[in-house]
Amino acid sequence: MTDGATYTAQEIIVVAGSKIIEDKKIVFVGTGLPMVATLLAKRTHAPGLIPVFEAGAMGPPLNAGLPISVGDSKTFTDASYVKGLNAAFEMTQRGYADFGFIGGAEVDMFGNLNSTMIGDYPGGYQKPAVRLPGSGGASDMAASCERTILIVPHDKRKFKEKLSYVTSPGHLDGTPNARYNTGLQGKGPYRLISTKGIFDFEEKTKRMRLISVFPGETVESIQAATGFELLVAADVKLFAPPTREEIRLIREEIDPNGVFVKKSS
Amino acid sequence: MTDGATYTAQEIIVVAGSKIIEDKKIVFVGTGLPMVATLLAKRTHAPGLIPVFEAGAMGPPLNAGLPISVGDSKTFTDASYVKGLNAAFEMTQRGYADFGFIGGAEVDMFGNLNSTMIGDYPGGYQKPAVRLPGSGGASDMAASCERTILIVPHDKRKFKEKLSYVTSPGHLDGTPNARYNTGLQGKGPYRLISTKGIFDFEEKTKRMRLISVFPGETVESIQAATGFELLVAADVKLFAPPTREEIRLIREEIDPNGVFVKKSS
Amino acid sequence: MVWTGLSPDAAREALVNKDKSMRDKRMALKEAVALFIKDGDNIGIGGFVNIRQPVAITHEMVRHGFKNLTLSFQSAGLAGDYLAGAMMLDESRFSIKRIELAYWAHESFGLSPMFRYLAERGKIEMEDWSNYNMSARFKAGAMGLPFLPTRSPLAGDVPSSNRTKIIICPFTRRKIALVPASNPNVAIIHVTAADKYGNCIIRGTDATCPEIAMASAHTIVTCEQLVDHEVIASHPKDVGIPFPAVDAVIHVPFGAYPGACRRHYYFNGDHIRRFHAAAAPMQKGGASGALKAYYDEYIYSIDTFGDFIKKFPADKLMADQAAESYNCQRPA
Amino acid sequence: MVWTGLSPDAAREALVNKDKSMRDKRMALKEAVALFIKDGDNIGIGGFVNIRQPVAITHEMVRHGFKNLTLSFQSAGLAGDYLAGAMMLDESRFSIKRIELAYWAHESFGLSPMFRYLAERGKIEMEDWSNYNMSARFKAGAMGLPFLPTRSPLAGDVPSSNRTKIIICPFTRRKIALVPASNPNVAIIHVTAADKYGNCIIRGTDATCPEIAMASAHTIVTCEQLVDHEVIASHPKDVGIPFPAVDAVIHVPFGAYPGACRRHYYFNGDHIRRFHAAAAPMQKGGASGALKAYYDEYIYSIDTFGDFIKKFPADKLMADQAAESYNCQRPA
Repeated sequence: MTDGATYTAQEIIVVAGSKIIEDKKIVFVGTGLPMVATLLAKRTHAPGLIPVFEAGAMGPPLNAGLPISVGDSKTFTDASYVKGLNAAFEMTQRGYADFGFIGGAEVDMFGNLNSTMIGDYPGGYQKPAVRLPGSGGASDMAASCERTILIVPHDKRKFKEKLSYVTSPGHLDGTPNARYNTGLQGKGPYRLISTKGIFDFEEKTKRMRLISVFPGETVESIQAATGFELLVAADVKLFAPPTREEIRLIREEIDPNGVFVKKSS
Repeated sequence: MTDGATYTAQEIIVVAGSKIIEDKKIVFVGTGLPMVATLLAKRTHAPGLIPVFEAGAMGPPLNAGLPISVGDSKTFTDASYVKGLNAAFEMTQRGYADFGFIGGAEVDMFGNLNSTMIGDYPGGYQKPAVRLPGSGGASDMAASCERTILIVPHDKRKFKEKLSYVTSPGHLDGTPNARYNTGLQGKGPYRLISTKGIFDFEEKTKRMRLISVFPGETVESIQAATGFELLVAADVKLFAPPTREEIRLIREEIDPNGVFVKKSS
Repeated sequence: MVWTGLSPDAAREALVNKDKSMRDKRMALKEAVALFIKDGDNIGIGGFVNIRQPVAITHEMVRHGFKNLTLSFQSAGLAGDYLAGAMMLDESRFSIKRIELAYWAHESFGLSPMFRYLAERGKIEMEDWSNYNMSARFKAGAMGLPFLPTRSPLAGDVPSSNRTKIIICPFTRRKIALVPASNPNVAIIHVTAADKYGNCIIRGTDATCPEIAMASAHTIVTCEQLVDHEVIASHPKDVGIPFPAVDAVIHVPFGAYPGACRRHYYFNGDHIRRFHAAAAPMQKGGASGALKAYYDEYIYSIDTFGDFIKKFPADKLMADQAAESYNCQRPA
Repeated sequence: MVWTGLSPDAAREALVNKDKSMRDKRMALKEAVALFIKDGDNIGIGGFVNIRQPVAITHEMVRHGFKNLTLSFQSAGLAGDYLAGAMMLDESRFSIKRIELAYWAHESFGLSPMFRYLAERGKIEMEDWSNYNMSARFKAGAMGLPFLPTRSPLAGDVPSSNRTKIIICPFTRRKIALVPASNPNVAIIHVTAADKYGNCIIRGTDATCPEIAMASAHTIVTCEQLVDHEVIASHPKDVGIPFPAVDAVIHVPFGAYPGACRRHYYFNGDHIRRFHAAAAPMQKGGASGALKAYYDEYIYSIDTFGDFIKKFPADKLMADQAAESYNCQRPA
């Protein structure tokens, strides 16, 4: 590692996520690691980033620290605008969210996400093997943010050929204009960050494509942990490991209590 | 007159209007004489009346005096709820307005009102003989308040067989369930107050029916001033003239500057 | 099945016939729950995840006992958990027939063992929507409309899990979704402040509380602060829910606890975890003892929500207040 | 013709590509009008009748000169009058092609002679809607939707005067109206207070200003008070229009005068009547002299709206402020 920091899989996700966000853009922030990545971006290269949370806050400076919910009191203090859920989603539908930052339990090669159930849909819908929380706002963000950044821990059982249930639409079946033709807005999944690397979605096929490999992984090790065939960019990059300063910010300033970024023990 | 008050045609409209409103009901108040009638009702038999104005105020006590606009600052002070036009009309559409108090330039026997244009519709729509202000909120109130009270100065050219233009739907063509069948809500026109008397709309035909005659008028004089055949209730009443106290309230307390109730000179 | 609460026509009729006058609506929580909620009702739940959830009202509902409820909400945490836990313990005393939801879990506090228990055993009908779908459904109900159009999620499996209708927009010729209004029988809402008539001020997120209250046939409101009407009317633009939408007003400090309420208290995460720990054994197929003990101690053996709050040490309550006063600094 | 401003797809595209960052948007009114308004644009007009109309912006538009504008509003008074009066004087310098409206008059101050002049001579295309229709159209635009359903007016001649589509609701099987979104090219709005980024506080009625601002491709805001961001951010729930919806912020005290602005000034009825009296001869078929004299004195011969306000005696301005402070009593 460049300057010798040790870090966890969650920490490198946070660092990668923060780097993908651009400064001065409006970012619709989902719960969990996206919040940590957003704070890290705001404190490093993107001080002009404008966070939006689905419970209704727009543009809070987040000076009171890391929210533990997207409706947390910390998201409202000194915000520029505070309404409720309808207003947040209406703004997104209108085109105000440049980026949406969402997670899921399963992902397929077109960036569709499942956060509803594990089991057989529709046959087993009313008695799923595992019942997950449900869409929340994820499917709305996936439908209407201009570009989405997905976060899914890398695991063969999570990177699947076919999802149990499609909660949040990505590039759908990958056919040209698939999103537009179903009435969706926005360009859909832009990047996916896993615990092993960073992916984009190839222009023509809309298939997931490895563009950056985290330290310790290879194209082969990542394909081996993926339940479908990955595309691989011609110039796959080695992602630079987090710096000591990034790790310090995460551990000491942003999430000192390990609310979302678990302490390695 | 019972206690010897002299009064104008506008003043008896105001007194009649105030008496039709029931206490503790929500009244959607249109601009002009309805405002004066509402204030008179609130200061006499209906202190618990709840006024709503289309610009967005609900339930103001109106202690700062007569508003001269339905968006007047006086409607917001000490109100229970203040938003904008959408909220006021959404509440009405939902069923919150027990009464709506509206005016028009022309009326037909089914209580449809015109406040848009005099001329030939649709042929002359883009170049009307006389261009009136347009619907404003009147057609919305007519469509969605539970019951409406109409105010139209009595004149053969205003009480017409056929309107130039139907701005605010009343009982439409009077056929059974006409309002329901076009998608409207509410029971439609409940009373009409003119400068000559008070009318209801007969249950079966939905036609305008004289129920109360103002002092100095007769069934015949009113029919003579009406451009269609009136129904007449079996027990037409003689409307008691305004009392001195009612006239004093209007002239000295409610509209001392003659904003809506012109001073007789 | 199109309407699981009131149909739009029935919702209008109920409101037209309701006494909407400005009158004193204060009553005991026990009385409000008994008066306005019936078996089989569709209950609209206010708040968002564990923020300003109507926890006190759900405790009282559990003590009263109801059967075959439908619960409607966008994202719920504790309110759903308290009702579902009662069903886990004794379905003959308390039962949920159906849920219309976008999300039921606890963000950083994890999944809901109660939801998993009921769902994975097929004990409740589920209808999945998105947060915007449910919010728009309440909003349609509040606006007196039978539906609202939405552009999300439109694709994937959410629309086929529910009553969304996808049509061709007659103006753009593109596909658009129509979601049917939700007009619950009863809204249960906790707010920051209210007057005795039911005018409510909400600090922080409105969540979808105004929409749920305006959409429902009846609304029960608990409030952290009960203030004079004059105090509220001096800032009428702060009013989020107007009095004619409200049927009962009950002053219940800490009424969303152990969840959070802006300007008053932050989450008591320890107690949320303790409650979940009591339900976890049953979710994993084990015994009901821990959950029963929790309900006996915190709900069944006591009479009011005030008694529940008294079970917390004063210094813990003060610490949660202090945490919130750091989030949201303002002199008293 | 379906879309007279931006289509929903074009409105989204414009917003996606716009710089939405939090930056200083203060500029001169002259600069804002020249930068954001073009000939042929659809202009969304804020306020309601003579309350908080963007009078200063219309004066500057008249000085600049524009052709073939479409004006969209629910109920307008002075803003429409000032633009229409300029067209009455010289159509080659200023012209309105089309209006989409619910009401154009002055309540207790009577009809608009300017509107009658243009309408009765067939000089403008008219599309009549109701106040709720126009409000819902802006709201649809603000929500990113191509239409909203409404239940009014549904019958009578208003729906056939415009682009309303009446469909059978797929849920209730009853008729319901769909009104197409309005996404104007430019919103012109006067607010009570704003910060330099464009976060706006509106006292009294919001009218449909938030909806128009959120629906439009660009928004020009004038404000009675320009305040520090920290002052506004300390009460974020008071913000009616958030900064990304705003492109230009101009501090213009009395910017809605001789109309009214809550907490600042009440109507100057004398001046409204004087302005109308200047237009009345032309409406009745007479000469343009009085109207020309009015425009020369109050608009064309001066450079800024501040010069217009300076034409009123200080004691009259103070009297109109005092009248408003009686309507809305509060210590400074």
